[in-house]
Amino acid sequence: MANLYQSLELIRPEIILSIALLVLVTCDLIFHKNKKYIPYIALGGLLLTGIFVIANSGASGFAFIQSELMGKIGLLAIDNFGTYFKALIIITSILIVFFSFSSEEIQKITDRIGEYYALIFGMILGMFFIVSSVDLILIYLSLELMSLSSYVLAGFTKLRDRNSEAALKYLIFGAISSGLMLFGISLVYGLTGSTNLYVINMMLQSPNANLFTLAFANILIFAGIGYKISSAPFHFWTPDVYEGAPITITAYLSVASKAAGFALLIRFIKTTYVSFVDPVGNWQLLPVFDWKSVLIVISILTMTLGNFSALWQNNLKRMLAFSSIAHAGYLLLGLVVFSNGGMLAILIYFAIYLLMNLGAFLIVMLIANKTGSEDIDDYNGLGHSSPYIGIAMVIFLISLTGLPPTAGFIGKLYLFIALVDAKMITVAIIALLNSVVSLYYYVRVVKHMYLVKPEKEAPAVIPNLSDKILLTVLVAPVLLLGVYFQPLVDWAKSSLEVLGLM
Amino acid sequence: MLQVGLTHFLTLSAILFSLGVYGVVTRKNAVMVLMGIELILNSANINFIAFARFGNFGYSGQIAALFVIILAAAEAAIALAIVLNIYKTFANVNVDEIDHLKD
Amino acid sequence: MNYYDIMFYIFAAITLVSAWFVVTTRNVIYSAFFLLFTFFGVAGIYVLLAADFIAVVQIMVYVGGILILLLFGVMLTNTITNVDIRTGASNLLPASIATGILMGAVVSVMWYTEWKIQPTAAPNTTIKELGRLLLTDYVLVFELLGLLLLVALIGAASIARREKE
Amino acid sequence: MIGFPILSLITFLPVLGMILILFIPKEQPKTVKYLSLAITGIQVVLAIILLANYNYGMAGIYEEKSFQFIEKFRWINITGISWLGTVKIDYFLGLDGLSMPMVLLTAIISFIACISSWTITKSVKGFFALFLLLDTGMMGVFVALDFFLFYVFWELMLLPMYFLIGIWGGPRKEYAAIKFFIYTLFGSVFILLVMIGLYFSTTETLADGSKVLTFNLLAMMNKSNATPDGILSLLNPNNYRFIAYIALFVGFAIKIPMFPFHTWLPDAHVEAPTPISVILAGVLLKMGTYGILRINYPIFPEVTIQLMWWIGLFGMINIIYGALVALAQKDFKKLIAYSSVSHMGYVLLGMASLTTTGVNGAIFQMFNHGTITAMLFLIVGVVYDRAHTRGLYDFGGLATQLPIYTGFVTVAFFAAIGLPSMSGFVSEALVFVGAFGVETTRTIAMISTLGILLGAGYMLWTLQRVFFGPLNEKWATMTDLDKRELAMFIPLTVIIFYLGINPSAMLNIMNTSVNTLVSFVVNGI
Amino acid sequence: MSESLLINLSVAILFLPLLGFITVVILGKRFPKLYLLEVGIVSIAFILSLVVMFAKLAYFPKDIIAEFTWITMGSAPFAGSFNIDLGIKIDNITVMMLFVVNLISMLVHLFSIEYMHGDKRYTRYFSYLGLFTFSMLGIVLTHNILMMYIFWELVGVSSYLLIGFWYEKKSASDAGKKAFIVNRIGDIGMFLGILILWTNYKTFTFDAIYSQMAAGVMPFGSSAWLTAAGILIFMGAVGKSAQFPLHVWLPDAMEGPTPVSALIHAATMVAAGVYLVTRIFVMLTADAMLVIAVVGAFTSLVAATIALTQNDIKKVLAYSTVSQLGYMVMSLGVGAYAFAFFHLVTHAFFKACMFLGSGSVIHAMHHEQDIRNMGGLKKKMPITYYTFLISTLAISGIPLTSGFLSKDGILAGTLAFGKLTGHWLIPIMAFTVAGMTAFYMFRLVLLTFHGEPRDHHKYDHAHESPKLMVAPLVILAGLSIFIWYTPNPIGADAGWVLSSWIKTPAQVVPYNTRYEFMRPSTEEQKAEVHGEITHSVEYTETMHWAHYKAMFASLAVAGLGILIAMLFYLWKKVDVDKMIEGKIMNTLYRGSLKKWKIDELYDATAVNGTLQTGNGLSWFDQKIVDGAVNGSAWLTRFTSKLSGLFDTYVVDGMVNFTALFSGFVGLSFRKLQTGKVQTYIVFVVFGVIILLLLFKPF
Repeated sequence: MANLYQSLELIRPEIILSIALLVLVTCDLIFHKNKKYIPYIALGGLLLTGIFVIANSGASGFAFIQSELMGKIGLLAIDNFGTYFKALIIITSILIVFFSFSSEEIQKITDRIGEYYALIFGMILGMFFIVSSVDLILIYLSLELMSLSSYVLAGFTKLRDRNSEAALKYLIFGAISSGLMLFGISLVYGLTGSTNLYVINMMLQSPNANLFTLAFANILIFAGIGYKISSAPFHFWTPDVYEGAPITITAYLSVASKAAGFALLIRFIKTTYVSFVDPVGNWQLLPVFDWKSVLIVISILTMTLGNFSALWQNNLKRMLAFSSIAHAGYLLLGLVVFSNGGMLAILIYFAIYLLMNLGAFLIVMLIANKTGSEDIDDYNGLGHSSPYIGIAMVIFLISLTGLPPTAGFIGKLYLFIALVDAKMITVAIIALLNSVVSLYYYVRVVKHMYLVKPEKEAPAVIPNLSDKILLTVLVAPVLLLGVYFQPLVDWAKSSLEVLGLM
Repeated sequence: MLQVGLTHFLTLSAILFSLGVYGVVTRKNAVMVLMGIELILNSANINFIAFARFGNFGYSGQIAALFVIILAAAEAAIALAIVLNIYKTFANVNVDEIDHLKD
Repeated sequence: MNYYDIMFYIFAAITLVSAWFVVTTRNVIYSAFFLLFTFFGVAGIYVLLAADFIAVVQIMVYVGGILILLLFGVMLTNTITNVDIRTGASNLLPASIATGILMGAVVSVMWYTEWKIQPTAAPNTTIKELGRLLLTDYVLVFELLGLLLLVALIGAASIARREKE
Repeated sequence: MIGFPILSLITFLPVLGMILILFIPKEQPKTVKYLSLAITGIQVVLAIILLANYNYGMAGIYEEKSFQFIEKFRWINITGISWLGTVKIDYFLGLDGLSMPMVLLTAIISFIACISSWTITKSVKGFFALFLLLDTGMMGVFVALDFFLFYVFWELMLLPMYFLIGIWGGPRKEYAAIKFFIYTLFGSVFILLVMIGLYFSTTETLADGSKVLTFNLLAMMNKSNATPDGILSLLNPNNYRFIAYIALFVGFAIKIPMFPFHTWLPDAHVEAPTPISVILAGVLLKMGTYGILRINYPIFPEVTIQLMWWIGLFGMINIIYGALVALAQKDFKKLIAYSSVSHMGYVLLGMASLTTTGVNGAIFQMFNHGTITAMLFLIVGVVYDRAHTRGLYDFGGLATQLPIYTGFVTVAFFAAIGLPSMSGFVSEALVFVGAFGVETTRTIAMISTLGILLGAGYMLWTLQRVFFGPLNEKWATMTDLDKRELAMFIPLTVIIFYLGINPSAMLNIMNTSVNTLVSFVVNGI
Repeated sequence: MSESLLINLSVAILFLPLLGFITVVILGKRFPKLYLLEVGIVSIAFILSLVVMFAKLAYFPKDIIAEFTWITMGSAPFAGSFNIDLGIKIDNITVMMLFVVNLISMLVHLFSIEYMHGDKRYTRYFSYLGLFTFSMLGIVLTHNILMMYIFWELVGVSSYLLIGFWYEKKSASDAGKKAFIVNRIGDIGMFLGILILWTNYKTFTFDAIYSQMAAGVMPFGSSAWLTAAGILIFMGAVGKSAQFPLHVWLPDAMEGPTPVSALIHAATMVAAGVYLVTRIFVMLTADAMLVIAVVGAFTSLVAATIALTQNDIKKVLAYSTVSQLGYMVMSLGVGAYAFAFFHLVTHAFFKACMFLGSGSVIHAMHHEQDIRNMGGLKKKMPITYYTFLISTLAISGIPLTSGFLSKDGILAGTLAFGKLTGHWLIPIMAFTVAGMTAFYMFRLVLLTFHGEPRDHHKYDHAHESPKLMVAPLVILAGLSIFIWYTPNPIGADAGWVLSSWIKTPAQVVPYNTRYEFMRPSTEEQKAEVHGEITHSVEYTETMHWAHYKAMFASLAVAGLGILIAMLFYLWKKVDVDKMIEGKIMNTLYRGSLKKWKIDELYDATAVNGTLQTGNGLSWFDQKIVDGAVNGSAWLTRFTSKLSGLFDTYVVDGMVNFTALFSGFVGLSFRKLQTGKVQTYIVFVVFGVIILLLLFKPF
């Protein structure tokens, strides 16, 4: 039982989350007349979790060690890498709570706000486990926990047809993807006799004849992960669901669940398919499956598809959906380098992506609150009538494009540094040209906000004080990290450690 | 016919899996799509248990199957709730007619 | 051919034939009932694989829970007075091609892979061992599933509930 | 030397101004304008202080110790892990003979453009805020000595420029603005890539003796800093230096703009408001050639020598092609825009010669083109403000109606033609002297002299069409220059004549550096 | 008088007109009387130049040089340190030119006071004149070829401004533009020549270049380059001195005010080309000189043929100017350096006189320029008539005039050249031109001043011009008399101008590239110092031989020309109109009248060609170069459509195909509608399969 106690110590954030979830549900039932305080309870729970996540930084070790597996490998690997992503998820969640405060859509369903937060907590819990679990079964289950919550959340407001539609599409697409993944997991289990990534890794180190089966299983598993990070060709749900879901949830999906997906992908590949990491930081892949080529093709496909599809989108949410697909492509590039440098780039990029993407969604939300539309034509002239919103949006979009002096540039810089270091020049050029293409649709928004004359007087979207603060909280780091990014890089660098057996 | 062994079970699961995928892709009725998904999950479960049985992998396969079954129940609950919601808004549950969100 | 084999083929036939009807029949109600047979067939397979507890759970949860749920779903989403509760199919050709290739791949994978086979005697019962594992090695998953069910409950209730007008 | 960080001040002063402007209420456009004028004015003063303290004997180029007004401190310093080396970015500013003229030019042109912006009425606050941001970007490019810093400044200009063209521009402003933006970004991604490549090919020895990868431009020039396996390292036999050179060159060539990357320029110019055209032609175009001289030349000397002929050839094409196309234009501003293409060709030609005279001429031509073209665009602006048309055939006989204006026009046009006694002549002559003096570019130089003829052709034809002949009665009420406009024209005229008569005033500033640059490229020292 | 004083005076002469220009241009609008300042300044400059001339000629046999460093390049790699120096050189030619330029400039200023009276840009006009004077003096004074080029361009500008002075007239602004651009063509050649010199000698100073040449340093090591350099620099002269084929601008330049024509387009600026050739004379190889001689001769012939039939008084004078400039150039080409310069000076006076005279006539006739509308003006304007007549005699080469002296020398030179080299065509052309000159000049005089007035209205209002206009005529006519140059009316050799003022400089090019007659021929000559030998002994003898022959021959052809003119226009013995009805004569007449259609040829080829190229390239620029960009944008859009609507297009297409296929096999007629999620899933399945196929590990 000492083992269990140690394990519980390691998963304190998750425990806190679970307790907060239960408290939320209970409170929701008790105070069913007045639900004003529910969001604050949620916020409190998140902050507390956040504190424990921070407190957990530096902690490292396996939790829930299984007696079957030599008594030292467990279901969860707690390490700095996981903590980094958990921190990102918590930050996103806290911001989403604030988003929800000002979202008109969410304000309309105040009577169900308890359930709303309960589901969000379900998602967070799922993501936390995704981030640190090293057992395929647990991975699958926590993925499902996250998915089930998000299916409901996508259709949560039930205000418009598209809400329900988003939920249904998400559900069906998600179910089939996770079904494929589960089948893939079962094949891996058949090949290796285990669902634990470390054990699988050890099994794969010895000569193996069943490479085709392994490849098939890998692709099926990747279908499940790829759908979470919306990489091509598993991205088709993304635009529809993003457009249909409430904005807060869209923003949340685009950042948090993607973060979880990436953490999972990195941990899965690093733990399972890397034989060793050389002193320079390059990962030596096991010669059982050519992850590198697969990921190169997929990442190029993803970013190209995302960028080109985004070009003529008139719905801002939909455009940002395609943009998030494109960013998934860039992020995958960090992985295809298969080195610590590439991983560092992903970590940095993701933190920055969090800020700028959430910022863009926040502005879309604020504008939708006022105008009830996400159509680009309804943005005409908004830059002039609503200067603060306009400037902030420009900064976010420029950052998404990856131009200095915004943080987006730093993200791209580290990515390309990693690529050039690995001498993957062609890929780097394709990615760079992609970012030139992306400029076109990002600037198109700017154009509509500033350059196009509105047919009638553009409404002034004047954010209230709390929204202003929220915006500033997002804008300031996007600018500051653009000129002084050392803290972020230092933090990311200290989070590179993925728990290994050695 | 051969002595029934692992391959037989696996073939069964493979066909079940394919039928599940086929069902998901072709059925218009959302509930039937869900049935297809259940088939896929079942096929995976057969795999888990069969591998564990023949490969002497202990009980982890069965545990996995157990969890998947429970999960399937939860998923079915959520899915049907969403389908009901769809029915309320669209007055039908034909997946292919729910295509308002597109380019 | 021994009993074991015969039983296998019977269960396999039940499973596959009914599964075939599940995905091809046009009547939703029929489909649901064929699914029932499929679940039974799979449960039988589980028994053959010495997974008695799982088989029981399969029947209890799937037949007793999921299938009823699905039937409710069918009923609630089709007006009872509406006799025609048939449904159409879409994407027949691409679906056939895709699933055809997929099935080819899966089946060939299943056949040509050198799976690890270590013959062992079937245990008498698995309940005890499963119970032990659920509360030791897999306690975390077990608890997590509890939360998952809670969340699913909340989610399902939240979304299916009729709104106050 | 000067006791305060003058380069930082001159660079970031406009940002300060921008922040101040954001706090000025919208209802006080005058305050905004005067504040901007003051900021740019102080910039001019600072530039003059720089000039006054400038040591003419210090070369710069590749040696840190012979740069002047250096400001250097560690900006980003990420230490501690072996696998990515130390990510080290310096905040490193300095001046030498290459940058000093450009700093002067930027200060002067910004000031003049600020005066020219007085007529802006639409969201004044936004205009000047962006204008000042642009100013910082331009100044920064010319003083930065760290590639990373350089790149940040380089990109910093894009967005303000986009808005300045896009919001305050002409009828097709959106098209022009996005074209400018996409085009330049396309170029700069290549620069980015080469920058990263160079980063991996250069180490710098720190004070404690450890070697780290670096973005320091000066370190990149030193061959002994090359890493053994960097993709752009000379020590690596399979390096990509040639391709990188071309990529970098293309990145800069788009800004110049060099044929065939020039097509954004006419559109951008035609649509941009006058002050922005002035900035664009006066300063922005110079960044391309400045970048080539500052980065391509000393970092890739062996490729430079290899490609001399090609650079010269493109210079020649620019000269002649730009002039011929200018001849065909019916829009005043477009004509001036193409004349810029032609004139920047001289810069390329001079650079291609790799001689003291040629490179001196090139840099001098950069400065002169900056002042002369600024004046030309101001001229177009004056007539456009009054007539709201720029068709060359819509005018006629303005000389009678606007004699003072016509006087300045004549000066500017003849300066553009390269009339002796005006600055353009000296630089063009030096370019030709340099290019002719080298076997490689001799024929090119000879053919390029056609540009002198064609230049006279389109300029005088324009003069005739717009200003001579009977007065078009439509413009009989047009007024001559007012005091504000005189304030823009007189300083430029004075500069043009002063440098035409006493070119040494400018040439001496750059001479030492140019000599060092040329010998560094050719001899490696 | 010290050297430095001389230098200071020269510099003052140079910059005084500039001072006037700047002052008048800036303040002229406010103070209209300021033109007087300009006139005063030019007068002072003239006086100073008179002083400088006599001081130099009398007291300073050696050339005086003053220079300063304009640009220094530091110690340039490979080239060592080098500087660009500017400075002035005062030698005999310079001071004489100073005198000529300042004198004519002053006279034209005086003339213009009346002539331009009432013009709305009166002061501006004088400021331009000042600018021109400054630029012209710069050419004269410079000691290096760069500065020559600089002022070369500046005179071009002032000429441009003055030709287009009445810019409201399209023809005037056209003419100005044409003058500038045509000149630029020549300037490019000159510039290239300068580049050759600089590249090889790293200096622009004439003396420094020549001393290196004399030491045997050839451009790029070959004398061919030397020839090229000479011809290229000569191209500058071709432009400025309106030599064929760049002569077309000068007649058009008559659109400017007539005093301007007198100053710039007759006396001074156009002579700058000749002056330039005198400056580079020493570095001309035999080949280059032959080219120059041929160009000059041909120019003089073409221009003379055109002048025969022109009816505009100024046009006749313009072509006569071209013709005479051709004479001078030819003269330099044949080695008769001294006579060329001499002719430059004499021509400046009598041609200026003629132009001012024509100005006087035009003034009197209220801007009538067509000689067919004149006639009989002799009575109304006697002074104008007589001064004009004296000048005409001078240009025709009648003894006792200055023209006789200089022209005779040139003819003798061509004759000697023909004899020594066998190029007889040149003397033949030269004598033909001499005859033609006499003819057309007398035609002009007779039609203008003699006979019956043809436009009585204008004739009645005609009157002698005011004194301020007549005085310059008298002065210039006076200077067309032989006595100012030599005591001997039939031979100038003994006169002070030729014997002591103008000295032919010795060639610096290697012997083997010189004309044979410009090398030392006897042992004695060879023994002399290298730089002193200008011509061989044979040449001196041949010149002597040619002197009288040329004189008589020229008198004969001139007399013939005058006689024919009398027959045609005074005595009317021959009906000209009838004569030109003949087929051949008509063709020739029309050809001459239409200036051999050279302008039209240029317009059709060079001008139009350039403009069309420009248009074509502009189209190319918009459609192709930019089109490539837009094309890729289009492609991008296309791709985006393709991928953006991937779901609908491709997947739909697949489904439609399915529908067709289904119909084909007759399985289902059900109307297929895409359930989107399911098509997505189809795609996912295909994606999995494709990935598997792509990356299968065998």
